[in-house]
Amino acid sequence: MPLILTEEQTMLKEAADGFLNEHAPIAHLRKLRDSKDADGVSRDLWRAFGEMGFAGVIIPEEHGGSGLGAVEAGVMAEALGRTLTPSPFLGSGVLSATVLKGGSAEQQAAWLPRIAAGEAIVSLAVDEGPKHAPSRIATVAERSGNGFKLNGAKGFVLDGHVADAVIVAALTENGLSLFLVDPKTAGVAIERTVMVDAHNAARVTLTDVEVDADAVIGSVDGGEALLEGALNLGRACAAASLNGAGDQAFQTTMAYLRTRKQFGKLIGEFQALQHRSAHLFSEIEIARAAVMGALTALDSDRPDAALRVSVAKAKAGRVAELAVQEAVQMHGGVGMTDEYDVGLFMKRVRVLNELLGDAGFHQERMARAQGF
Amino acid sequence: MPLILTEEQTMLKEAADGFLNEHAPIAHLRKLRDSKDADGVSRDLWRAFGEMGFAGVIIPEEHGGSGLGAVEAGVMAEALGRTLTPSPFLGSGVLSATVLKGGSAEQQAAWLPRIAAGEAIVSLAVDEGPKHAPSRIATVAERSGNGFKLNGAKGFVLDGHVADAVIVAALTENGLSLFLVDPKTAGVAIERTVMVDAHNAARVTLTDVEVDADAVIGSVDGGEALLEGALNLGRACAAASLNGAGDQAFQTTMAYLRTRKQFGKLIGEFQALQHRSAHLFSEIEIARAAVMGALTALDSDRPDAALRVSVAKAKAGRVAELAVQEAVQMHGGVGMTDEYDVGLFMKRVRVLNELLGDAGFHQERMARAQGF
Amino acid sequence: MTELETFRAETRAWLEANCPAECRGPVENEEDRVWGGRNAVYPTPAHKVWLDRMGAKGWTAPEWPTEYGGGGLSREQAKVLHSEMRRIDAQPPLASFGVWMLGPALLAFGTEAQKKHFLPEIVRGEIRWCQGYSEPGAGSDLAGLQTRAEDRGDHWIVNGQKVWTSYADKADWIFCLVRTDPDASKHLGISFVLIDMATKGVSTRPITLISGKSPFCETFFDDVRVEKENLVGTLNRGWDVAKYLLAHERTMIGAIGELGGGRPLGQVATGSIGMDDEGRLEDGMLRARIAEMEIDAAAFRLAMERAGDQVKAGQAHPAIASMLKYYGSELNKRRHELLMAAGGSDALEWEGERSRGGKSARDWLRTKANSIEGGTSEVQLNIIAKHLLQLPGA
Amino acid sequence: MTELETFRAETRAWLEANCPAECRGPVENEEDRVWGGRNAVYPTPAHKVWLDRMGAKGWTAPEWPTEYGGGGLSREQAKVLHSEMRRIDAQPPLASFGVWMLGPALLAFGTEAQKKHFLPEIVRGEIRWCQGYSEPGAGSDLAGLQTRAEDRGDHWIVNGQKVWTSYADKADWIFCLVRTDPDASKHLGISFVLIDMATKGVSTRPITLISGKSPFCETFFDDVRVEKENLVGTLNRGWDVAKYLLAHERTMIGAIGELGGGRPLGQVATGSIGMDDEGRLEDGMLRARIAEMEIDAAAFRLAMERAGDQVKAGQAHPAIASMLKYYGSELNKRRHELLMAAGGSDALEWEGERSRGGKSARDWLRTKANSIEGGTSEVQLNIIAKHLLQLPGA
Repeated sequence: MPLILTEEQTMLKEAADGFLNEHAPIAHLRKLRDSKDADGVSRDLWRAFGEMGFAGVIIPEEHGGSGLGAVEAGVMAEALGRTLTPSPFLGSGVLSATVLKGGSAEQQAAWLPRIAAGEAIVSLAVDEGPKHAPSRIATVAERSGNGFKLNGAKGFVLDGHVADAVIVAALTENGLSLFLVDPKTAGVAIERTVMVDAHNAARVTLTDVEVDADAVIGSVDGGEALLEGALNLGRACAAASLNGAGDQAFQTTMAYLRTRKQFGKLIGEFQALQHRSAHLFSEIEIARAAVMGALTALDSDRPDAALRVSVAKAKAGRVAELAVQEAVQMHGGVGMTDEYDVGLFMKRVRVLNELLGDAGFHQERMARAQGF
Repeated sequence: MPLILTEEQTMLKEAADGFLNEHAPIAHLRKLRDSKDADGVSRDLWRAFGEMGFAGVIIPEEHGGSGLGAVEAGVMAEALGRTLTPSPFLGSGVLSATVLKGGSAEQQAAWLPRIAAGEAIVSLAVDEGPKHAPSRIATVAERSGNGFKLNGAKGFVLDGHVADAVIVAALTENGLSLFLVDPKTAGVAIERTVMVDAHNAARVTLTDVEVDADAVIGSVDGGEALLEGALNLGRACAAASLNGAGDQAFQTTMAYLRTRKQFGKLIGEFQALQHRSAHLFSEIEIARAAVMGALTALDSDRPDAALRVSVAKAKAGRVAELAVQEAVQMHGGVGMTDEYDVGLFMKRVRVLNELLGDAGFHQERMARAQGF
Repeated sequence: MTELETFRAETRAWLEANCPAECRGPVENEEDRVWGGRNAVYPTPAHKVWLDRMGAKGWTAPEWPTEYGGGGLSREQAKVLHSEMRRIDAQPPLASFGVWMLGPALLAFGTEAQKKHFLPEIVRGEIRWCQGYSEPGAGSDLAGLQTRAEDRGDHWIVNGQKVWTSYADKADWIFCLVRTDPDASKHLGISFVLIDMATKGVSTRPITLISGKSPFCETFFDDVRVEKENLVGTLNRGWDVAKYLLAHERTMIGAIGELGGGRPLGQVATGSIGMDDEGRLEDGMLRARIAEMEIDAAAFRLAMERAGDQVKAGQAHPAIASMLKYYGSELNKRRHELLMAAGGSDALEWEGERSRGGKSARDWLRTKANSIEGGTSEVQLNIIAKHLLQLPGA
Repeated sequence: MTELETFRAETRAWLEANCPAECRGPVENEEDRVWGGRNAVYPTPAHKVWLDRMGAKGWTAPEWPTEYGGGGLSREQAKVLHSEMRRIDAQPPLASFGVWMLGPALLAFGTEAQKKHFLPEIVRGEIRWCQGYSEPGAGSDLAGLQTRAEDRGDHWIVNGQKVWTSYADKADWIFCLVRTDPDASKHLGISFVLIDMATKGVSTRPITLISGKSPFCETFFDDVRVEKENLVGTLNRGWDVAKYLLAHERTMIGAIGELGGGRPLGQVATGSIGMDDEGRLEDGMLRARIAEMEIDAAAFRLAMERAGDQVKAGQAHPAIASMLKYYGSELNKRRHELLMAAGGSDALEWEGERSRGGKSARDWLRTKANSIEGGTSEVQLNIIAKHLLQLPGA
């Protein structure tokens, strides 16, 4: 599979960029943030996403989605990275939708069409400590009656405070299982955590939460592979968002360098800044290739897909970090003001970096995979 | 203790620089190298070092030395780094002399005056694998008759092939012990290893080597502290040499930038090179402070002396590495030729970096010391 | 007993007797600092007592001459005073740009009248100052200054805008640079003047930073009348005064890397992430980055110490301050990047008690200004290339 | 069977029948490459047979026209040939600057007579070429070229010196840039000429690199007569020809990062340093650095692949080659720094069998030239800033 977009994918990209620039540019994020919107996300926009076919990009056509693949999901994620738009896309449209595609016919029919339509928000609750660590889940689901009783605490749950359902990863007798939990169930406590990037996450506490046996997605004890598949697509999409945010911050900075004068010169004339910019450009190009490498590998089920995902997430993360640092520094004082957008990119990149494993997490996977 | 040289120390520095520039400039190294000198080191120069009081800088006056401290040893090591002079100073004058200062009166009387006079070369054999790892010594000394029988293999033994005596670190029943071994003893095999920097090291193999009980320096099983003390002074001096070599490569490069023209401009006018140079200058200044911090800490027996030594060796190593890389790159093609000196600095810095623990080794010590 | 020992004994006794209990121990919050001024705010009434007592002795500016309200102490006596204050953990009675910045400049460049008028008020904390150098469109480049002072005989009429004026919304007076000769080029034609913030036509607007609320403001001058007696130094040579102050400010900010302080980063990380069986941070990749940073941080602290030793020995090159500013700023930014990694998703919270109002994230974002304020890292590198490396055209 | 399938079958059969056993399997040493030329050296007699057979078919330059001795294959057929050669592990019959560099330039700029004369000899490996661009004092800056060709009617007299002429001591002819108009400035006034190395007045001297012996030479021209028929392209427009070749060379060297090859670095390190109980490299600090580098290396390989896809799709910006050259060179240098750290003191040996003649150290030092030859990293960054970022004055 070539590492460039097909014509159809390019059209999707243009549609997504066009839609977001018109309906949810950075001003949209600022408005939600500054009005202290309780949800932190616009349900109208999410429904519009459904109408455009964006919300269900990876959901099969029979469930009302577009039936497309990882590359198309990455295209959407990159576009969302450019405009910094808060959206349930990554949490519901990618992570939870992927998990649900491994669920029963009833589960799929109940949720996938509503996600595709932008009507439902479904959150995936995995992490428990401050660092992404799906191999160290401590939340427990004990057999209880003809169902299960869940106990544990989850954090960094995307859109958890506005979720219509929460998928909880918990330990069962001989492995990991995934449970579809109604947030209104007794024993579920959800607290929104206002994040530095003004995007949405929550902490979810489960105290003796009773669920029926049919709340299990996939098989009991068999949730790990399903979860890992969803996480890998989510990581690749987070990497695409990092590329989008990093590149947008870079483009903004290049425009500034071409027009801003200091010491009687355009600052873009200073060779030290030229070389730093050229280096950063190179890094961004490399990161872009890494993300395309991961997305195409997922679409073609390559055996090295998981490794490529780690390459993409680690590389895109470090590069976007450099991009936003250079953006603020090259803008100088105004880059430090809330009024300018570059700081918002810095904040978003920080959150995306932490999400689903930071560069260190993925370097660790690389080292293990290469046997050292 | 202030982190700058006293007047006396400045005089020593000027004497050392003056002597080396006159009697052992880089041409001296080239001559030994290109003539494929079997020793790879000049015994005449070593004797001259003795006459100047350089060889015995840390050896007590009652044994014919100058009775000075770590700072003065560092001054010498830095000077040797600037001129890239092959010399038994680090191996004999610092490492072995420090070990021997913990030996019996007879051992001290037998060896210290000869080292101070530049007459004897005594090597310290510690490492066995390709990385510095004094905690993983496998060479064994078994009790045998009224002495010991040594078996093992050592590498990276400074001046081992021209040594009049070799101090061998070996495991005894309950700890580490240090043995003074005559290289002519049966079972000792020494092979010179020609190194990339044309300085001197050897591999030493010990097969059933019999030594008397009085070959032990310090107490049986009690060698570790003595060895660690010697290694720490050696590391600080290696760091000083790294500073000398790195700074000399930097100065050479700055002179080149001020005079060499390309694209119709002095290359020093290019701002990208100016900023890289200014950054490197800052790093060199920081490394210099780190080395002075280590040397003064050793002289005043500060409890954090070992940690400061690690800071110095790690920092000076990384900085010198950057300095020689920039030196070759900024010189362009001519920097790649054997004819120019910058390549010799790159080679020497590589060896000094590996010697007595590279930056990674010392970062590890830092992490352990800070409990993480 | 030497004279200095006598001084120490007397100082110790006086501090014991006069420093209220409320004014001992660390200053917990930025808001608990006492800045003085017309609208002074004190965390407790005791803090006002403490300021008044110290101000009366001139010990808020211990080395200034007594004739201008200062303490008249020698360098050695001032050190004794500080060490004795540290001994009982006494809080600084006054935080003041007047003491730190303007005062030294007035002592060097001011008229006798200016010194007599302003310095005693500064010492007693009765007047609070802010600084007006930067302008929109002229960040590190003061030569591009646009704020104009039009000559009207005995006074000027000032028009223009300043930015990054810390605490301008709370200050009583501003010391600032204005263009007095519009035809002169570059650094010439600029003068250093003092302006009462209560003058008609002066207004301020606070700046929100990416890290949240900030002490910084924009300050606007709209036909503001300034008496000529408020010129400091020579007309059109304000640059000399400003340089004097800037050198001072750069060294202050350079120390940031050292002050970063708090718990060692490795311990923050193990607390948050956990350790393996051998007592190593569970995240090996982060561990390596922290260890590398800590090596640099330890080396930088030694470099700060060494620079101090060089100053004492009269061996310091003034541009070394630029090197320390550059290195300290970059180091502190790196440190906070690693702190964010160590804190993980907990450190990403922006509000609420658990995160103490998003302290980790706000501190992290705030450090990004280290390499911009007080001369950008790029300006420092230019200075090093020119003054320490003598590179051509630098 | 399609036409291409038929071609594949025939090619397979021909290769099976004609590629000697000695010429299958990897080329172990640089010295075992066949460069051809008047004084050709072959590792085995079979290698001469292999070259002659391939040369006769024109398959040493498969896509060149048959009228100039080439194979006359289409792009698709040439791919088939390469894949079939790979299938049986056939060694390249010929290594040749004539095929890689001069040939394409002659096809684009040469006269019919030049093509007829030189190309068939190149295809058959009868003539070995070297390249003379760089001069002392004009490394990346070809505009500063000093070698002068004086017009003497039907010929020129050339005087000057070239440097970094690879294998000049072994080459039969040199293609090089000479100044034909001393008054023209910059890139004008330079011509591209072909010179027989056997001409009186041509001499060479090998250059020793920091890594040891090298194929590079200095080449001296002392009143060397060059016939005018040996001018390639337009007089005084040699720069156009050179640019055409340089673009080619840059892409070649950019691939170095990818070709670095050999065992994965992590495995070299565990082999040399050992593993802990959990199968991790014993040296955690080095482990982190290697993992970070391997992430970059994997991403870079994908970027190379992506650039190829862009070329195929007609979406490639020519300056992307500069980006790949820059990144690949720096990556390869970093890789070898880590290889040295992984090898420890063993990798520091310079002679002797154990270290295979100091292979690790020499390879490491040799990589330092990656970012200098074929346009320095600084030149690549300038190109990116100008052509891809449109920064002012770049």
